[in-house]
Amino acid sequence: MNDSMLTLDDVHTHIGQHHILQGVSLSVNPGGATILLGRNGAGKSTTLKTIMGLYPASKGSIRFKGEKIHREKTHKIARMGMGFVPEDHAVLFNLTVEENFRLSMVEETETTRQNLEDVLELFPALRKFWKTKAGLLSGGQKQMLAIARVFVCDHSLLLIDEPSKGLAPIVVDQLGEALLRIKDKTKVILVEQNFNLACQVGTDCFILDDGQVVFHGMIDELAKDKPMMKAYLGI
Amino acid sequence: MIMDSGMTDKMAVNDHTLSKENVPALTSLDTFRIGIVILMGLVPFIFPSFRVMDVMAKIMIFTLVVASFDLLLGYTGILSFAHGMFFGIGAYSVALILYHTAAPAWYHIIIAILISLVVSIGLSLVISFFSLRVKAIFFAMLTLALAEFAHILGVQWTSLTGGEDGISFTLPWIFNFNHTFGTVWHTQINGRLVVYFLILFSTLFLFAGLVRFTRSPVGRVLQSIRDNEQRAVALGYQTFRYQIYSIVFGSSVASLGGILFAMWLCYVNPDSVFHTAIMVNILLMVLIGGMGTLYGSVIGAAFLIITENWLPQLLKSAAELVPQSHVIQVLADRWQLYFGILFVLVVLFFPKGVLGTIRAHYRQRVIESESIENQLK
Amino acid sequence: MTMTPAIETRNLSIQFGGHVAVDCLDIQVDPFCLKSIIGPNGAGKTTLFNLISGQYQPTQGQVLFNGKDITRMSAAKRAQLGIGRSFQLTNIFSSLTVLENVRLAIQSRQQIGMVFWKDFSKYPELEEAAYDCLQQVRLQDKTLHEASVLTHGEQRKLEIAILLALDPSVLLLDEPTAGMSLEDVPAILEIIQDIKSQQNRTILLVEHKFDMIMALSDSIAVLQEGRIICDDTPEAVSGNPVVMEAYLGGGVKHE
Amino acid sequence: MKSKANTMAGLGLLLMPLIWIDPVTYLTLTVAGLSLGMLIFLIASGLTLIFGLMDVLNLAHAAFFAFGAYMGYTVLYLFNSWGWIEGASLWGSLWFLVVALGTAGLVGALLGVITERLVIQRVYGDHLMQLLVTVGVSFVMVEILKIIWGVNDEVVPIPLAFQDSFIIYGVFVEYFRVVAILLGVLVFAVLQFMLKKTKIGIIVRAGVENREIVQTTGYNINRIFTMVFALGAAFAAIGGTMMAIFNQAVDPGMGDQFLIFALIVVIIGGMGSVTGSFVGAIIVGLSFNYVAYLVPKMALGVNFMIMAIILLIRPKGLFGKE
Repeated sequence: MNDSMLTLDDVHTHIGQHHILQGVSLSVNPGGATILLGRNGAGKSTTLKTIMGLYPASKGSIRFKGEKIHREKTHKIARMGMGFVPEDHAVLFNLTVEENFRLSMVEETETTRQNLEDVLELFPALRKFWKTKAGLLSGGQKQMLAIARVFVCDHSLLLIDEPSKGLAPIVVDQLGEALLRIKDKTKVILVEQNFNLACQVGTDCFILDDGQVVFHGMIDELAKDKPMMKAYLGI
Repeated sequence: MIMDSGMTDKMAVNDHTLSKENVPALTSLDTFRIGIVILMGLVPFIFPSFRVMDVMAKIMIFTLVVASFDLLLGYTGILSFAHGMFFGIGAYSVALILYHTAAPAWYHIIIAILISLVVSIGLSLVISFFSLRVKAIFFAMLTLALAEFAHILGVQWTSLTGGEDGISFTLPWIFNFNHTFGTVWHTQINGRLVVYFLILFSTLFLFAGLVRFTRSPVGRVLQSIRDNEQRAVALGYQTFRYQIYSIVFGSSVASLGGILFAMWLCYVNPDSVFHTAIMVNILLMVLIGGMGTLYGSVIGAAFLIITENWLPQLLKSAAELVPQSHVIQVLADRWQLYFGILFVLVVLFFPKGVLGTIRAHYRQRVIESESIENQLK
Repeated sequence: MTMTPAIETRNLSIQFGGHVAVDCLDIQVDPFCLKSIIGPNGAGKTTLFNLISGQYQPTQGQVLFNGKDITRMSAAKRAQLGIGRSFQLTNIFSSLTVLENVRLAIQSRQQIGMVFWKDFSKYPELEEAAYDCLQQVRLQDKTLHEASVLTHGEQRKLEIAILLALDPSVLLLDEPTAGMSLEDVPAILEIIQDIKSQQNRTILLVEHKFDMIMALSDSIAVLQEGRIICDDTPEAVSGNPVVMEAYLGGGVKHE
Repeated sequence: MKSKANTMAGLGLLLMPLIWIDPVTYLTLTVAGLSLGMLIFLIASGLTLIFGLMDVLNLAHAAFFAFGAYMGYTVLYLFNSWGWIEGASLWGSLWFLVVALGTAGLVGALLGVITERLVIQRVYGDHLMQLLVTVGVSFVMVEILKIIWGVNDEVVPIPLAFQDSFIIYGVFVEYFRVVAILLGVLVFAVLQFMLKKTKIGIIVRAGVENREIVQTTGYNINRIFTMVFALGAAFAAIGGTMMAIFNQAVDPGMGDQFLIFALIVVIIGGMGSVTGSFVGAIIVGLSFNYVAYLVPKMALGVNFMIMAIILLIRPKGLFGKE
């Protein structure tokens, strides 16, 4: 498939002595949100980090917009238009909210400034803490900032790792809305344990198990496939 | 048995009743330790050369100083560059008292010990209060500045310290090197030999004290503070107090080591006891032996002091093999360069040191055998 | 009859910069009860815990423990009095063995932390007690492992074992199931249930899993923007529309 | 209100030596003290920069300083051997100084790049390892320095024009002191600009905390870290050359001797604060000169006392945060 935005072909990743990804192949098309599902330790986060170049792929190839990126440095991949939100409140605790945003604007232009206004519209709480160190924010506010800061730049692909973790239901709803809005503009790959949220924003989905893709299909199809859900997701 | 928490824990867990009743038998490692001590005692009788005795005495003294430093660095996680300064304080207090008294007697040594202890305890308390509460890195900086200051003071306060020329003095009483008591085994028993045995027994006693300290409940708390201070506080430990304990105790032992050092050489000068190079040597010894092992200090001290005595000559004779090369000559002269490079390499690639690496390996095996046991169950 | 609350705060406030994280908060926790605290992120739940356990000093107000004012007491002193807490992000001695982690807690409780002349192996009873605590959280097979090699779920269990070892009369549990995979959650639930059924400890719990809170709690306090907007029985709270709006955002989703 | 009171107290302390010293001598000492302070600031600035941004306490700083001093010495020695130094005019001398400083700065930066790539890069985030490894690096560098230049003191040839002075209101002011003060202020301004007006400060502080985020945002954090470290090393080397000219001599142990000043300055000013170092350096420079005039033996001791007093009042230093 030449029109696919991102293609992983038989990707293997080792962390230390552990063979985490054991031949992941998947490809995603532009538009919409793709969800990665699977048990703890199935290799979802590792997949995202391997795409981003944070872990070297020991075998296989990754193509992004037709270019091979599995040997590229992380910052180069990022500059190609890929954004990443790691799990666990990935903000810079010692920087203020403002500095967190400034950091994410690699180039400060009219567009990024406009984007920032839009994002603050979406997460008004962040404006309130503009000069506060991010470390002093509550867990949920940190998570909001972590996601908001990547929205500032115009990425063509966003990788988001478990954004709903540790968030109160009302905040998860807010997050879902934000994701719905962003996915019109930007392709999103989302790792998510919260199946409700996944269904709400997702179009298609992959299930990973033991470092391999075991299912690919539309998310509403999966929701009907009870045995599959039971076997791989424990729901 | 290696002083290894893993092993003791295992006994306690699997065998509560047994470990209580069992009188611990001598293991091979205990025998090894006793053997080393006996060997150290016999050295003067086996090797008549002063050179060997000198190396042995220095190894013992530095073992003590390095072990006391390990208490701070390895067990408490505090890097104090003033440790060498405390060593110097001990050395200078005995030297100054014996030098400035007209007719020194045995009790002058006791006075020197008391003075150095008072100064060390006072000073280490002051340093702790000033800097412990802020940040570990701050502590390192402050102690470094203080150590430099002590060195400058030693050089510039000539009326007291004799400046860079240093002080030589004679020991009183049975420690006087001219004292002889007769011959045993073709070896003359003289004052120097008495000092040698004083060093041996003091080192043994103080080292045992350090071991006991680290194995006591306090020692255990220190390790927990090093690992995660916030958690230790949440458990109800007043961490500040524990750190002060450790610093005061470690510094005092270092100053006692300084006293032994001065008594062995009967000479001190600022460069030999206050210079940063001493501190770098102590650091290297701790690292080579293994931080947080205590016994590693023996390995580190022995390695460095033996090399220091032997490397310069080796390099010189190697340089002579390549005639007329100025560069090689100079490279051979600067033998300390190789210590420095070794130092960096050890920190980067061998941070656990000799004993630390052995123990980690050993612990891994214990865990593996345990998990096999669990699987069999 | 009125009981002295195990934990009480009066008019408690704290500010960070210009932001009031906890705002004139009064809460009472009856002895031997389990009270849950819920509320949206940023409502001040963790901050409240930090104020009770002594990590933070309030800008105004009081914290009382069994009727005694402990507002100016250090965190270490409060732990010795019997207020034990777990942390939102796992907080253990990662380079020490599992057993040693718990043993240190028991040593603190027995006040022999200042002994430096006796070998620690002279206290086998400490290790036995530690072993018992580990058994309670079902970690007895991992005693010799370095805590850092445990899985996330096991580390949370170890954290609870450490807490039990302190034998506190008040337990502050800050999201004990945070970051846990779904299959590990029931085990933690069971452990908390165990502790509760012994009827000798007061428990304060912060948690997001609504089902779990409903099942465990004697009462629930709802926090919003540093204030308590409701403090009642689980049934009353789940029937309160204001709470549901603030916390669950309208439609209640039971998973 | 409080800061006003502090300023007044500071001014009062500044003028206090006038009780014992006559005004003209006082002014002379003040100018000398300011220039010494600026020299010390040059040494401390690199240390502060590397610590404040990268959270690395670089104890090899003294070695960069000493290397810089020897590089400056070498350049001036060469110029002198070609006979350029002796009769040089003030402007000519300035050019020689610029060349010497430039060479020292370049060599310092190069050494910084090498050290960062080979050693420091492996120990980010671990304070203890950083302290240990930089002590080792310092030791190695001083030994290499001894191999290249020998172990003895060397005399630095100084352009005569620098020793000339002009007189204002009866106060003798040497040209070199003016140069030192201007250079110190310039470095201070450059640092302030870099930290306040560019994003480098944010990026590096962020990188210290979480490399992954900074990389995935699109910055080449490794290169930026190397550059900042090299800049700190270059400042140290420039400070070294200035100090070599000021003392008219170099010796292999000079790094350690001046490190103590830099440490005191950083502790007084607050760790990681450039403004703090600037103020701290002025305090140290002035007090050192006043006291050296009144009670020569007490000069260094007084700096220690000032440090102790400031630590008692403000444990984090004058401008320290958290």
